[in-house]
Amino acid sequence: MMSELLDRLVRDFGVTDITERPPAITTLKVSKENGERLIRELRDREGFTHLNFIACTDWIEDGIFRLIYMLHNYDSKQNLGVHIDIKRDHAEMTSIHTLWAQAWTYQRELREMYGIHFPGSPRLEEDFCLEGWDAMPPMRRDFDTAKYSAERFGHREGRVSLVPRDHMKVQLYPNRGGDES
Amino acid sequence: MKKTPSTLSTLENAGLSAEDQLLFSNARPRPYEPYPIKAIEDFANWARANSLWILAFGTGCCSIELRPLMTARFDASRFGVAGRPTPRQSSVFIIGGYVSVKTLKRIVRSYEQMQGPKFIIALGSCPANGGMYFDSYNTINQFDLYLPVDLYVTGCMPRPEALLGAILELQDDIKAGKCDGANRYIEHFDEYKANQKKVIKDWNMPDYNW
Amino acid sequence: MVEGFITQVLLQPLGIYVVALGAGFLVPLFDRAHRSSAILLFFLALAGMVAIAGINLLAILNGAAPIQIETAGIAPPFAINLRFGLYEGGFVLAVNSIALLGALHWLPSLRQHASALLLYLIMVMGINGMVMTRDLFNLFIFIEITSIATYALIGMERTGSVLAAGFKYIIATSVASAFFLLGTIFLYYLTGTLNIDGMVAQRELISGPIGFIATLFLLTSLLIELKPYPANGWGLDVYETAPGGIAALISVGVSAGVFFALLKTLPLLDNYLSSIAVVGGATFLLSNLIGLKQDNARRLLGYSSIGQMGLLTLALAATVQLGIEAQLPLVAGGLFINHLLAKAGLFWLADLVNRNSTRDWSVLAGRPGRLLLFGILLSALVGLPPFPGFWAKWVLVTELAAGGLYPWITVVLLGSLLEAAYLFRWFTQALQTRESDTPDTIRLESLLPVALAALLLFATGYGMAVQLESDTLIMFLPLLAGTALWLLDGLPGLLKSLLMLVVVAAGGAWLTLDLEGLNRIFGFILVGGGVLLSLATQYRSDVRKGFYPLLGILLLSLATLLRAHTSLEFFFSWELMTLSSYLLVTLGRGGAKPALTYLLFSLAAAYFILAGFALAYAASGSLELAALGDTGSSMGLVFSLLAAGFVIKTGGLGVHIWVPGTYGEADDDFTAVLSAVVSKAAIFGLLLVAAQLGIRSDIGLDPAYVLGWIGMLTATFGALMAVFQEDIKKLLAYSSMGQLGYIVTGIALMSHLGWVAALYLTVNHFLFKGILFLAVAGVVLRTSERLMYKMGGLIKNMPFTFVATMIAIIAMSGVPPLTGFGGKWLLFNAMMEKGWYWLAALAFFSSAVAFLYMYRLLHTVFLGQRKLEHAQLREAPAILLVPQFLLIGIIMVFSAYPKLLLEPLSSAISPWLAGNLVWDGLSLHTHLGYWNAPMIMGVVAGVWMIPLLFLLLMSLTLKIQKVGQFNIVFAAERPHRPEDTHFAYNFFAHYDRALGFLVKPRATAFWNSIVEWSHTLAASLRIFYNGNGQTYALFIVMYLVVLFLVNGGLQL
Amino acid sequence: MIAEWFGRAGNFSLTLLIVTVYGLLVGAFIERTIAKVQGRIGIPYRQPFINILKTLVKRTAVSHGIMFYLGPVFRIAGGIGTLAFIPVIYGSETFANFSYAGDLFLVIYFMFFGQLGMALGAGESGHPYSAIGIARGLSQMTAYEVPFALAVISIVIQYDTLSITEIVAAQQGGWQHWTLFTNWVATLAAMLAFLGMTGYSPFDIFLAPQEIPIGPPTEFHSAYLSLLQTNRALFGATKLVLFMNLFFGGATGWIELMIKTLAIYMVAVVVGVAFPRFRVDQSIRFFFKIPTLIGIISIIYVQMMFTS
Repeated sequence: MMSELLDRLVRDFGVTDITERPPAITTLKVSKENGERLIRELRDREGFTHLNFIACTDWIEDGIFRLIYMLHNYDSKQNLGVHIDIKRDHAEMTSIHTLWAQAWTYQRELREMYGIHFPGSPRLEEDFCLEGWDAMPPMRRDFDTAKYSAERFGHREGRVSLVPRDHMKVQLYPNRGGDES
Repeated sequence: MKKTPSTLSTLENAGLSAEDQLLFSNARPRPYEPYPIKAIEDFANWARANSLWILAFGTGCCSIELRPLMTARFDASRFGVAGRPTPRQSSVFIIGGYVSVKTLKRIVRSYEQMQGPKFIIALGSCPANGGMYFDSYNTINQFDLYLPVDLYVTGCMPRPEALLGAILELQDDIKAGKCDGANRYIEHFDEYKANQKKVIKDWNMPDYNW
Repeated sequence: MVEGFITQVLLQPLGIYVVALGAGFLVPLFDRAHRSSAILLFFLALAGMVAIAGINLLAILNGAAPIQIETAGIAPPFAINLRFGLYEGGFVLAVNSIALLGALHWLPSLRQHASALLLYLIMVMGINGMVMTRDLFNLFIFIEITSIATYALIGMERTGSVLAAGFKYIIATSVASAFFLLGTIFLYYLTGTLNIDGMVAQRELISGPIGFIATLFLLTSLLIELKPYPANGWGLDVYETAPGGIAALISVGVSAGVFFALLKTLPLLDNYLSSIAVVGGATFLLSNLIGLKQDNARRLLGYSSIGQMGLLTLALAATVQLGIEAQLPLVAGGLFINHLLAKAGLFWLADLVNRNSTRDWSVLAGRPGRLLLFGILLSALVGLPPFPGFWAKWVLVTELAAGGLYPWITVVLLGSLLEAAYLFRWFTQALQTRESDTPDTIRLESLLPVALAALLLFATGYGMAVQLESDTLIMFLPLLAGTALWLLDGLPGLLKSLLMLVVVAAGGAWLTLDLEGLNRIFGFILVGGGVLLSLATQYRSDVRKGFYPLLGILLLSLATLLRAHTSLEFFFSWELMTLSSYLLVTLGRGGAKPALTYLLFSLAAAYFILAGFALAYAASGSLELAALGDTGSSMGLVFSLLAAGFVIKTGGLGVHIWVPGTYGEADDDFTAVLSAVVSKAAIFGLLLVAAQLGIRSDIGLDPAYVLGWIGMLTATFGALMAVFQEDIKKLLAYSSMGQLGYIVTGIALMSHLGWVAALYLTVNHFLFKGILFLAVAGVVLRTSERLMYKMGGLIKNMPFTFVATMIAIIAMSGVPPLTGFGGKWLLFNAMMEKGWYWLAALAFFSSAVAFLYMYRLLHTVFLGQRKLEHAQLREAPAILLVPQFLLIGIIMVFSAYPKLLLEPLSSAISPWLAGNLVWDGLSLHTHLGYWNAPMIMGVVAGVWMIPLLFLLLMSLTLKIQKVGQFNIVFAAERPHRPEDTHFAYNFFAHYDRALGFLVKPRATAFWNSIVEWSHTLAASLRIFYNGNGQTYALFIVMYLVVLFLVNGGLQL
Repeated sequence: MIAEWFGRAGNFSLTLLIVTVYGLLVGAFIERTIAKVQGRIGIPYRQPFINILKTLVKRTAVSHGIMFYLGPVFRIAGGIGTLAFIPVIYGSETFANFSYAGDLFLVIYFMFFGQLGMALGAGESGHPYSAIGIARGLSQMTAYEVPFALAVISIVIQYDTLSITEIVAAQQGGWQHWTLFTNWVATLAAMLAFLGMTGYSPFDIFLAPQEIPIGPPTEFHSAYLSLLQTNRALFGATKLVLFMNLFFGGATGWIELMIKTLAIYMVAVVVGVAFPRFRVDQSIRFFFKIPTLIGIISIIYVQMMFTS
């Protein structure tokens, strides 16, 4: 059943990197151009009527964002993760809010956190979680959160950071100079 | 008592649209004086100390430690502690753990709506120095930059016993007349406000939420 | 010689023929010379005919003997003779006058067709002949002359529909004529004479099969000419298509001739009186029913004409049946004159407006003069005072009751109501301005005949009033004052209103200050209160055309209502009040439609009252109101009828659906008068009836208990419905309905305490509802809104209005120490004393429910969040506030010293219900409890002041900051906009979930279905009118057959 | 005259003081009792007094307008006034208060005085939750008013008077003369209505602390709140006294009064801890079913039993 479907997807959409992940999750990868078409096909023909979530991973080394559309089929209880890679320097993807009305909420979040653009998605530019954010999207890996925090929120004088392991050694075995043996 | 540094008698409320300015008060808060007679002030402080109404606003994960406080094991009601659902009627604000920027805005608003004398207990490490969120892009690291704190309770998280101890200590401080956070806030109002506005970027409320 | 000719011939009734024929002969000759000279001659002739009729009638009225004219100098039966008596004179004068006015109206058309002048003269002469001749065959000839002239006149406009209608007309009248001729022949065979008097003298000869057939033919012929239902399709077509001038003359003139023929042959037809009555009654009722479906103006008038002729026929038959021919001039004459003038006027007006669909009459909207004429004519037709129809219907109904012909009373009143429904629906359509309307092009001078008809209606109405009543001047005083004010309507608004106030105050004082007891108390409320509230009408600066005269009429008619000694006086004032308040409601912004509902319910109420008075007259033989109690066995019925009428007017449950629309859409300041003052007239009526009837015998008791339940259910459901209103005025309207319910229950208690409670509540309701409606008027003025959720926070802008509203609401709610508590306390005590426990429990519930809407009103309008656009509103104008605060002053005085109010109330009631209030100092005691109002006031003031002082003291040490409306704890957020922060819309949603099922609009659905059924019934009754001349002829023949069968033709 | 008035006012002040203090103590007692049931120690007896004191010595306050300011004044005036019109101790001239100014009917209607004034004050605060709370409270009030009215009518028929003093007088001479035993149906109906009147669970939706932060008084604080807190104790005790007078034989001394009112209060408390909260429409429907039916039966019952 599933393999037939996957065969057909390979044939029609050129999907690659099919991976089975228990329990009942299959992921596959598809090009950005075929992405929206594939998802529509899965929803309309193959019974994947439920959108679990849209997520994103920043593969900064590869210069891509990987979008993950997790779909669910109520009949076969199958989950299908559609991976779509988009370029970091041109972070844009077709909006799927026409397929699932709730998708625009995820897309708003992705816009805010990663700066990915979804043309046509409603209320995309509105603040989602951060109010009045004025810096680089914080979930991009090239965003230096510690630096940002130090600049914006300051640093409490006298605060020290300890390595828990070393600290606890000293705490627990003060007589042995922190040597646990 | 120091006078407020600014000579302006009203607030600018620059964050509000012209329409909204009509709807919010733009009065500048004024510090209050203690009762002229010491005995009365002491008596009043005794009453304040023995009737601590906590604003039921759990701002972070340490707020989970507030709940056991009222149960049979700790029973804070012995000491006149009670929860209140509205800041208007509360006198103690317990900052329950880390404070995100977004929450800070609500905390400021609620704090300003409380009627003085009012007290803040900051719970956990995060309000004190950022705690485990010291490098987070959206949690503040030093709460007392933004609002006056009367008492810090450290720990991650502090146990209810610690909180109970803090309450007792707060009571002592109040009785001793040492808790004047509300007045401190007003005296250094412009500094506090500047700090708040530095982190809260969408300032769409009046400068002082009466 | 010439002089002799003039006095001996020309000025004699015969002169009418001479003039008509002479002019008819000369007109074509003159026309050859000059068209204008012919027209001049034509008018001279018509004027001459009017003059001759007038002079001769005057002589007869002055005591001269009826004039018998013998043609050729030979006495009957050998020659034709004419008679000119009182009846003939009246009819001839009326018809000729209408003919003259009609000619004036028709002048533009007459200029086109010279032959029309001739035909017109002949037609009028024919009608004159039909009236005057005493010879049966001659009558036939005149009928034929008239018919042919009519046909020719109809045919002047050579359009297809007119010709078709004319053809049907000639067929129908020919068949009828044939019947007439047959009847005449048989009668001649039996009696050997053609003279009617001769036949009457030998009445006994007209018997047996031939006599039966003879009279049957005669009767059928005459009835057909009167266009009875259903054999009248041909007549309707003529009315619809004929030119207005002609239609008017057919409707009133020709029908009058035929009617007179029926009148004079009636002695021959005395076997058929019942049939005639049935034909008349059925025609009246059914024509008016079918009229409901009609939206063609002329055809509508046709239905009305036919209906009116049916009513006349019924009145004639019934009068003769009852043997009260002496009343004939009043009944038949009154109805006839009324119909004649009003209908002719309406036909002319229809001709001038020249819009077929009644909907298109909206071209009249905003033209007060034309609307006034239109309204006068319609009111006359419906039988509203002071027009002749009113008096005639009064006499007819009372006499029918006296004769025990109760079913006919139902027919007359129901038919009248139906007629009012479609006529005033038409008026309503005329009132509503529409975008698409082009202004009408009626020239002012062309309205002259219509205006003359209207004036004549007033004059004849007054004439009839003089015949029936001694106190006419007082009864007409409101109208006179109204007319005077109307003439000054061009003055600036302020001056007009002051003038009106002066007139009403002076007139009202003169009328009511010498009254005693109950009437005096109501005098204070109705007249004094009315003037006080009318003071506020000055707050509007616009012109308000017609408002002040009508308000003057309304208030003065309330004063005359209080003065009424006889049921006729009472009913006259009552109807005048109904009419004037209806017209005032129509002046409101969206008032036209609700006003129609108001009028129809008011008329229904009035007809119940009329029926009740008629029955009382029948039982006691007296019109005195004081004699209502002498009605013996019919007392229960009289009480029920009258009470039903008054309860409708208070807006009792089930018949309340007029209340919200009327109060909602009337002018804001007038609503105050309507609710606080006018509604009390019904309370007065109810008290009057209860005083006269309810307590004299046990028979009053059962209806009283029912009345008590009606009142309390009204109170409960009124309150419940008020809870769910979004419209501030509708909320108050339902509140009024509910509060009046308590008063009705108080009256129904029929005990001293109950009545004190009722009167106390009445005074209180006047006080607080006056304040509330005036306050609302101020709010609506400033905000231009009526939906409460669109307001909010207005206390900041209108503090005085808020205070007034709050005090009024406390006074309404029954919370001590203000007046409301006294009312509730008295009522509760009275109910417990009487043992009406269930009602008492219901009263508790409804007064608790009332809290809901009272708070809602205060909160959603004055408290909560103010809208941005209302930030700059100013306080209501001072002239609105002054009466409010005067009323508040009265409330305060009565709250602290209710004894001031209760003692006069108690002593006013004592003559009717013995007993008095037990006072112990300032404390009032009843069997159950006690009430010391001054002390309560003192204690409340004390316990209120102490915490206030304490709080003020504490405030000294506090820093109290005045904050903005958005400075609220909003769950750590900020409010977004006042609109979504103000909790106001659907305020009691949860209450709706729990109890909303109780207030589904069942009454509205019921009345809507009544309307729908009537329309369906009307539609099914119309199937006879298929427009086919053959069918119509067949109906006429079948009519004969039916009459034959019904009157026992088979037993011969 | 003036002296007499001052004397009466003085007497009443004494009553007021006793009843208020008693009301506060009862509140603490109930709190402590509940705490004991939950295995806690609970608040000290002085806690209600300290709370009032604390709100009183607050140093800042805001005002939303004149009605907002007057709302608590109306509220406590309603409480004091209601007490003023009730004779508290039977047979005592001193504690008869101003009950000769008006009868039972006056008391029932005067209860609305404070509610109406408070509702206006809360309304002017502009807080939507206040309005929601009031809408709920008023709606519920119309519902419990029905069984209460029926019960009152029933006892008015029974004793043939509206005077509270006379009603109490008729119940003297032993417990078997109490309305509770002579007309238990009416008492039952009234006690069901009482549950609604006290505003305890399950009929506390109009306060609903978690949902609409305590409803009507949500904006009140500082000195305003101290008045409201005082009134809560006072008005609660007043209602208990009224019920005691009408249905439980009144009291001839303060001890008897305290025992009886506490017992009455316990009914509401026991029901309150045992049942969860009703929605408004549910509570309205509830009152219109069984309690109303019982009320109706009580009138039929009393007519059969006491009128010949």
